[in-house]
Amino acid sequence: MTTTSRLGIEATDVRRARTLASEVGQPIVDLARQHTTVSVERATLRLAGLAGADPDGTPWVNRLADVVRADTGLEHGVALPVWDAMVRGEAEDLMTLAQKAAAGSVTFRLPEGQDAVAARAAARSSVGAGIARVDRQRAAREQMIATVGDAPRKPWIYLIVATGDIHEDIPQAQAAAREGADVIAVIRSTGQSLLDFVPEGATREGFAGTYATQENFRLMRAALDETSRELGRYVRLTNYASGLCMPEIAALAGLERLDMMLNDSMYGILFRDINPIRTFVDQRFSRQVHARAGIIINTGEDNYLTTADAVEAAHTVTTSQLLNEFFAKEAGLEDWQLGLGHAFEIDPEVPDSFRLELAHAMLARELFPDAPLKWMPPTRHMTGDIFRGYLLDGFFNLVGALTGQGILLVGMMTEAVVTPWISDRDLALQNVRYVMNAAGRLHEDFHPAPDGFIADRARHVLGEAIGLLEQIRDDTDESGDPPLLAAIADGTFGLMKRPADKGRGLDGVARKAPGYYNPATEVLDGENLDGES
Amino acid sequence: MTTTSRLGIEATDVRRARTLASEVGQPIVDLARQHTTVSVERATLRLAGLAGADPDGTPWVNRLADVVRADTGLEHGVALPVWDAMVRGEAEDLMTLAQKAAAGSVTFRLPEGQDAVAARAAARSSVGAGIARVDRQRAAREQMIATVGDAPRKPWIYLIVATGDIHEDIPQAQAAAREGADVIAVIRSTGQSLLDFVPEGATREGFAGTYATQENFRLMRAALDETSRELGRYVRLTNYASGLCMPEIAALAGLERLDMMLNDSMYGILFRDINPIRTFVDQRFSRQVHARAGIIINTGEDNYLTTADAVEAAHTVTTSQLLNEFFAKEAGLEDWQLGLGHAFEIDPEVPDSFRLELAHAMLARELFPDAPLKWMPPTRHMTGDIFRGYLLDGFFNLVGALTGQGILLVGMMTEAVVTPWISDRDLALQNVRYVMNAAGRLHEDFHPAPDGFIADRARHVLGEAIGLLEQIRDDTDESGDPPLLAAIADGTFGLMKRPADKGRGLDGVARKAPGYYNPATEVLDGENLDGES
Amino acid sequence: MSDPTDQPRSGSADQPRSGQIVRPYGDTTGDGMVQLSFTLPIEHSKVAEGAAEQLANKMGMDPALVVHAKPMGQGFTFFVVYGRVSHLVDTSKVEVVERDFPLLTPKEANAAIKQSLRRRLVVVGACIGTDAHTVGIDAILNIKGFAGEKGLEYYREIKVVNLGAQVSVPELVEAARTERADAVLVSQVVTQRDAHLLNTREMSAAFREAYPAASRPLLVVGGPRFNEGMAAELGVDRVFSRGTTPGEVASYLVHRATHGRDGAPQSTSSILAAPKEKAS
Amino acid sequence: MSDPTDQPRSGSADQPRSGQIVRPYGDTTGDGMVQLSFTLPIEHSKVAEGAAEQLANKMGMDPALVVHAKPMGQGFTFFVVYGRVSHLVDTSKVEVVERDFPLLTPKEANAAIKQSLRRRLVVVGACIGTDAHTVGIDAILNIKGFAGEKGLEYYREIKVVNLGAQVSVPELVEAARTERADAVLVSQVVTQRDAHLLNTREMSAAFREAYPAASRPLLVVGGPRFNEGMAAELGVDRVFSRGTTPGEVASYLVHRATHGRDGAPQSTSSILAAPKEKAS
Ligand code: B12
Ligand code: B12
Ligand SMILES: Cc1ncc(COP(=O)(O)O)c(C=O)c1O
Ligand SMILES: Cc1ncc(COP(=O)(O)O)c(C=O)c1O
Repeated sequence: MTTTSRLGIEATDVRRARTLASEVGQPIVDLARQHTTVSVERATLRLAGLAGADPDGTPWVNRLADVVRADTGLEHGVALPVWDAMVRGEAEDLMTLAQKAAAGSVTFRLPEGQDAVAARAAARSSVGAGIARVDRQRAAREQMIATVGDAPRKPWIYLIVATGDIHEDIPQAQAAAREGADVIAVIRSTGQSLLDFVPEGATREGFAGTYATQENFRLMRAALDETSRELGRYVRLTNYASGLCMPEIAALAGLERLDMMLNDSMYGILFRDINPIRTFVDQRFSRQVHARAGIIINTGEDNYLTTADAVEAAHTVTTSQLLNEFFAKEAGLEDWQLGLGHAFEIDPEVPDSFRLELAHAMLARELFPDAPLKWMPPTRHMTGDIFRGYLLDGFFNLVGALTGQGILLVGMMTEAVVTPWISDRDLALQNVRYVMNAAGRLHEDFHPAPDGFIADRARHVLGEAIGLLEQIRDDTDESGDPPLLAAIADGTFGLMKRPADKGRGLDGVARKAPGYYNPATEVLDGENLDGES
Repeated sequence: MTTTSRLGIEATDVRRARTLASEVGQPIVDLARQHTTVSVERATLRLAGLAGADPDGTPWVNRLADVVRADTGLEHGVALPVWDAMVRGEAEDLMTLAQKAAAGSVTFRLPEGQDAVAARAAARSSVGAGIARVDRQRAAREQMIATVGDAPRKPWIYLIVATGDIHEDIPQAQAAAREGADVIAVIRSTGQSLLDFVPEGATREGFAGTYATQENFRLMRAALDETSRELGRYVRLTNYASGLCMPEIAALAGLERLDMMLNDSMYGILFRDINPIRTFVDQRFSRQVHARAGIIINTGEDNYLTTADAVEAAHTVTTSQLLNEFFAKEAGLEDWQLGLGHAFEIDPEVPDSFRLELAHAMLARELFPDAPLKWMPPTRHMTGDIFRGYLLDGFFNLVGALTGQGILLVGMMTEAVVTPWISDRDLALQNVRYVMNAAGRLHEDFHPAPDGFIADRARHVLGEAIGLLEQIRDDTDESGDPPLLAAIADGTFGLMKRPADKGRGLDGVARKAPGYYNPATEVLDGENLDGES
Repeated sequence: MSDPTDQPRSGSADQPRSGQIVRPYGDTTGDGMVQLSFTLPIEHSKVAEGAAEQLANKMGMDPALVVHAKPMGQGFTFFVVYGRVSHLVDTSKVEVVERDFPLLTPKEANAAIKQSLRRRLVVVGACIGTDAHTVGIDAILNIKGFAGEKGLEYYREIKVVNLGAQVSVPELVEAARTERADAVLVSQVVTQRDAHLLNTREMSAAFREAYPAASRPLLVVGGPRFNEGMAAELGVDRVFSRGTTPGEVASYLVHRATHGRDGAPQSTSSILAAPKEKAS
Repeated sequence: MSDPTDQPRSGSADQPRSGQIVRPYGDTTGDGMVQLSFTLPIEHSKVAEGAAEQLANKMGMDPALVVHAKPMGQGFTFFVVYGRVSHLVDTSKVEVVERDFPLLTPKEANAAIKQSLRRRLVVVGACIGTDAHTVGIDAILNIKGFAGEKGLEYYREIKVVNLGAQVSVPELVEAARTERADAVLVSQVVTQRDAHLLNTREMSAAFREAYPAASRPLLVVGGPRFNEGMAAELGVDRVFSRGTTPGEVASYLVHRATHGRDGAPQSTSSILAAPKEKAS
């Protein structure tokens, strides 16, 4: 053995796994660069400052983008037609332009020559202002952390609020922060991920969650800024850059200084039946925004284990983490921004379940030593027995303490019953605090034998992950899609078959035309963009 | 280091601690051999088969012993006067003799010469029959374990019942056994330890516990025999050989085939203000009976920690374990019979409390590798927060799993609220089962660094225990009592001052006269008895 | 959760059963002891503890012991209360939907369908509304099944069309029509703000609208938080709650397929309710 | 648990307080949600679950969701129920024994005793009956104290006689006489079968019997499961419950020593109630 691995893992195996992930991922990146989507275009308009909605609640970015698409198609991007109209003086601002477009009183064209140069410059400056705001928010975050202080220790304690009403969410989030939460996640209403627009304004009804809107983001961040100052530590805010509007929500998160975003490379495909190409395109854009905004992403590997068996499917988590890492790095994210997900979801009746959990968690820790892993609590095997649930959460917290997790999603004893009550959160935090205080340094005393059960299991799972990546790399389909697309279509992940030409949101995807222009990707892609423009 | 200690403990330190314990204990043993007590004498009568009580509920053994004492004093023992009367034909059986004695129609004398020889022979045969029954019960236990099977694994799961009513206790005990208990303890009513007699018959009221009576023992053992057969594993029964009637209860336990008994060398002195000499004399006799009966004793070190701080006073637990071991071995008990007590009682707010608990439990495990340690759950820091309590109990169970405890007293989430409900027991067992199943073999992966926090702490506690034993050995008082008595009088243990000439039950102690005779001690002392007879 | 014997239980919802009068049991027969916890939106104080006791008293706990009071955040206190209730529980007054059809093996179910329908029974399943929890409906429909029982796809004589998650009501009605569904199986797991009830009512209304009463497919909903007694109220034929097994659902469908809506045996090979393909 | 300011609270037990009407809070204002658990002495079945729901309904929970049902041993089932109650809690109706005397530092207490009694105040303490839980009374009496406050032994002007555990009532009365106790402090921790109430009543009756009303020492009981409103019912002067600190007890004793039983300031250096040594 040539490594200092506590699990006896060979460095060559780790390298091999990463190489496979990049072999599998690169064709997808290439594909993503060749396409755009309605949501990428709308996100660009949002960065340029277009907000608000018509009286029916349809956002102006949707109204405007729809008209542009109808007039000129999507394949060139909306930027050239839109700023061409602006340069032509069709409206003094984007909002007016959108209103006129909606009213049918403006027609768009694809500018050429000097017109195109002028439109491009106008677009660049307009969108640049938005990106500058994202940059200022990033600086403001760093500034605020420097002034009021940061979370005092790892793991960060992550708590959710989910009342459906932003005005109930706010006091609950503030209370949770006062009780010790380092990160507040506002859960979204069911169904938002399938909406092809981002709702507007402060919202007071949602099912099992609150709509993600720019105004809700702003209100919550302002409230948490206040609480951060009160507590002398910066309390982070999380939401979901996921679903059909992933790029727009990422842009809004950057503009409103959210700090972390749920953002997975395959979740939408597998769990929301969103078209694979749509997802990969949207995902790359949203990750570029996150990279720029200094936002930490949280990936969704835990979701695999809510439907698949957590022992049998352990290696699918590892595989997905490796892919998520590849896509994230390609999009410019750094290690500290990779909240790679995994979860404590083994059936508690399985013998040695706790040791298996430890093995899986230690494997993730060794593979991604610099990533702030996101450790998800038991959900699937939680029942109405709240006492048993409280105990399981304690052992989940113990694995967290033993394996140096970065982000600890706090488990709720009422997981199988209701969205969390205020008392559930309080009890859950007390659970975390007890475990961290009493056993937080137990890892010093904990050294699994290199040929023991735990190390064996970790090596075994890594081996299976390598096998799966090989299988994916070698997958093919008739239309010659990238192997990962073929594999997804085959049902390689979670037994769900998701062909590349099916799924929601496909009609929002366009293959870029040669003249495609997007001032946001131009900036975000940085030096790499020459190929496209 | 010359040992294979996981805690880096020197074998010389362990030897030193044991030598000190025997230096401190031997003078107490000598003292105990020089004295008898009313309860030792009554226990002898019980072994000879005298049972039952007068219409007021005073047991015949008490009535008889009192009259004998009034007539001849206690210092010769009751055997010679009693069986002299029998030989003289005062009654055809002991019960009749006791009734006549109570009625004042028989006078006792101390037989001499041939009369004494005859009385002694009669006594020996009569008490011998009782001891033979104890032997048969021991054989019956072994037989039954061989036939129906034993508890399938360690630790044995120990559950209490405490309704106050033997007829409610029985179904609850059977239910607990079916749910997984390996040992059932019937808690005694408060106050029984201060009664200088053993109540009679099946009892249906007690406060927070059920009276220990021969009939209750019999009923419960019969019920558990039935359940043992039903379950295919022998379910053990426990009670308390403690308080003023320790020897008698031990005898009844032997006669009725109880399997384990709470029996501590100093508990009565410190926690019930029972006279020290009374306690040490009663204790030696009761332990000899337990040794003969194959009963496992459980010592009460956990009690120290319900009043003293579990970190500061950790070494008093170790000291008491060493003394209990010495006294137990001297009385003939073997290692497998030593359920030495310790407890998870550190304030959960103390940083690293779990690691400290582990250190203490591992120390006990190393010092007494062949004893089935009795591991007691948190009680003192339990509150009305039943959720937190359930979690603490889970971490208590984890220490139990990590340190190979022999007897696991199951913690109840309602510890601070009520004596356990049926559901508390069920939930508590579920907690144990989860921890044992999920993490029962975690100790394989757990190796505290020899110079780390846990090993340091264990060595430190052992050092303090050695210091305390030295201090005791060097203690003196004016009347030249054995140093341990002087130390107890000083308040060395639990800050309670218990002088040798104070405390309850002192009037039931007598220094043996030269002609003292007791057929039970004769047998139980075996070859060592020449000095006394 | 269900009776292991394969005969229908006597005593369905509305028939009186010979009952028992019981009280909660703490550690002695009849002691009536229960445990309660809740939060009150007031700062912790003696008055708050008194308020907690008052609530417990109103719930019938007397004495009620507030054994734990924990201030939470600002203006909230969490309580744990133990105490005795004097309410009696009369099991003869309990209304439950007992299984009123025999449990069949897949073989028996197939045979029954074959014999009475003379074609495969068509089942369309979905999670409707914004609900994306498919594990429950998949447990019933997919071959893999649940609790050791194979799902409906495993039954040779049942054709399963599983539409998956987040299906809108119009889509569902459309699919039911296209497939000529005999039964529509809908799952609802999210219950916040009574989403499951609202969605179910919307669904049953749409089917009543789209179909003549006699030819409407059987409507079945399921999910962990449904009350099985609510079928009529929700406008569906049957409600299944947590722990349902595929065998129970198959047996129910077969029973209804072979006995019609009124429970009387079907005389012909008609579909469940009334003939859609042929005259009865 | 008690007000940190050193002035008596307005509004003692019987005065109405301006109140608040509140409901339990799960995750939204006014949702009325509570959690309940209990065991019923019946085998697990659907009927048993219905019976559990019935009990919850009788307690005012509606809807009541039985979220967990676990068979235990033979003939018992454990339930966890969640649901909404519509009961309102009116804090103005809450009766609590608020502290109606100022909290004193040991220094102030000593000065007050010295000034008004002109001798040391004599306190006799014990656990009576078969109760051997001395930690509570020791927390009040021993120098070491509780929650950072020194116990009564620390007060120069208080003489403490702590009789310890399992003291019989006659012994206690005898000791109170011998020591000329101004106050008798009794602890009761074991509450099974209401042992604490029975023992306290026995004790107060014995003191009433043994002393003329005017010269009886002040009777104080304490323990974690007492209801502080029960003093009159138990025949004692004051009841202290969980979390009591020595300073509260000392302050109470001094207040009564300097204000007499009726609460009016004592004019002379008499003992608590009426003169025992000198005429008032
Ligand atoms: C797995 C899971 C998920 C997975 C779902 C994956 C999938 N493909 O289904 C993922 C991670 C995607 C997920 C997401 C969310 N979830 Co979720 N999830 C769960 C979890 C952990 C388990 C549910 C489950 O699979 N149970 C196992 C199945 C077999 O049981 P079942 O559904 O009860 O089904 C049985 C019976 O009810 C019956 N049955 C069910 N349906 C039908 C239908 C018919 C016709 C019949 C006959 C019978 C039947 O038969 C089945 C077998 O016995 C529960 C918590 C828990 N432990 O229960 C939360 C839970 C259901 N989720 C919840 C929430 C709020 C969400 C989110 C909305 C959170 C958010 N805002 O992001 C999201 C969004 C999902 C959405 N849009 O609906 C809440 C619901 C709260 C409530 N009561 O309203 C729960 C209770 C967690 C919580 N406490 O907050 N979740
Ligand atoms: C420590 C302890 C013991 C120790 C006691 C050592 C000792 N010297 O006191 C030992 C191990 C000996 C013991 C034994 C038993 N115990 Co115990 N014990 C406890 C335990 C763990 C803690 C109690 C404690 O010390 N609390 C800390 C003190 C500071 O709190 P406190 O007593 O409430 O006192 C405060 C206030 O109430 C108030 N106060 C109390 N008294 C007074 C008096 C006055 C005048 C005033 C002003 C105020 C006041 O001020 C104090 C400071 O705030 C509790 C469980 C728990 N976690 O509560 C069980 C508990 C009290 N014990 C219990 C039982 C049943 C027993 C036994 C009877 C079991 C048995 N049958 O063997 C035995 C026998 C004891 C006997 N004869 O009484 C039960 C009582 C159940 C009930 N409600 O009836 C409990 C609740 C455990 C349980 N769930 O079963 N126990
Ligand atoms: C990456 C990701 N996106 C989104 C969600 C939430 O679901 P929805 O898509 O309904 O918002 C999750 C749930 O955990 C997730 O992991
Ligand atoms: C050795 C011993 N005896 C007796 C008891 C029980 O108390 P009591 O003396 O009141 O029976 C205990 C309590 O744990 C104990 O450890």
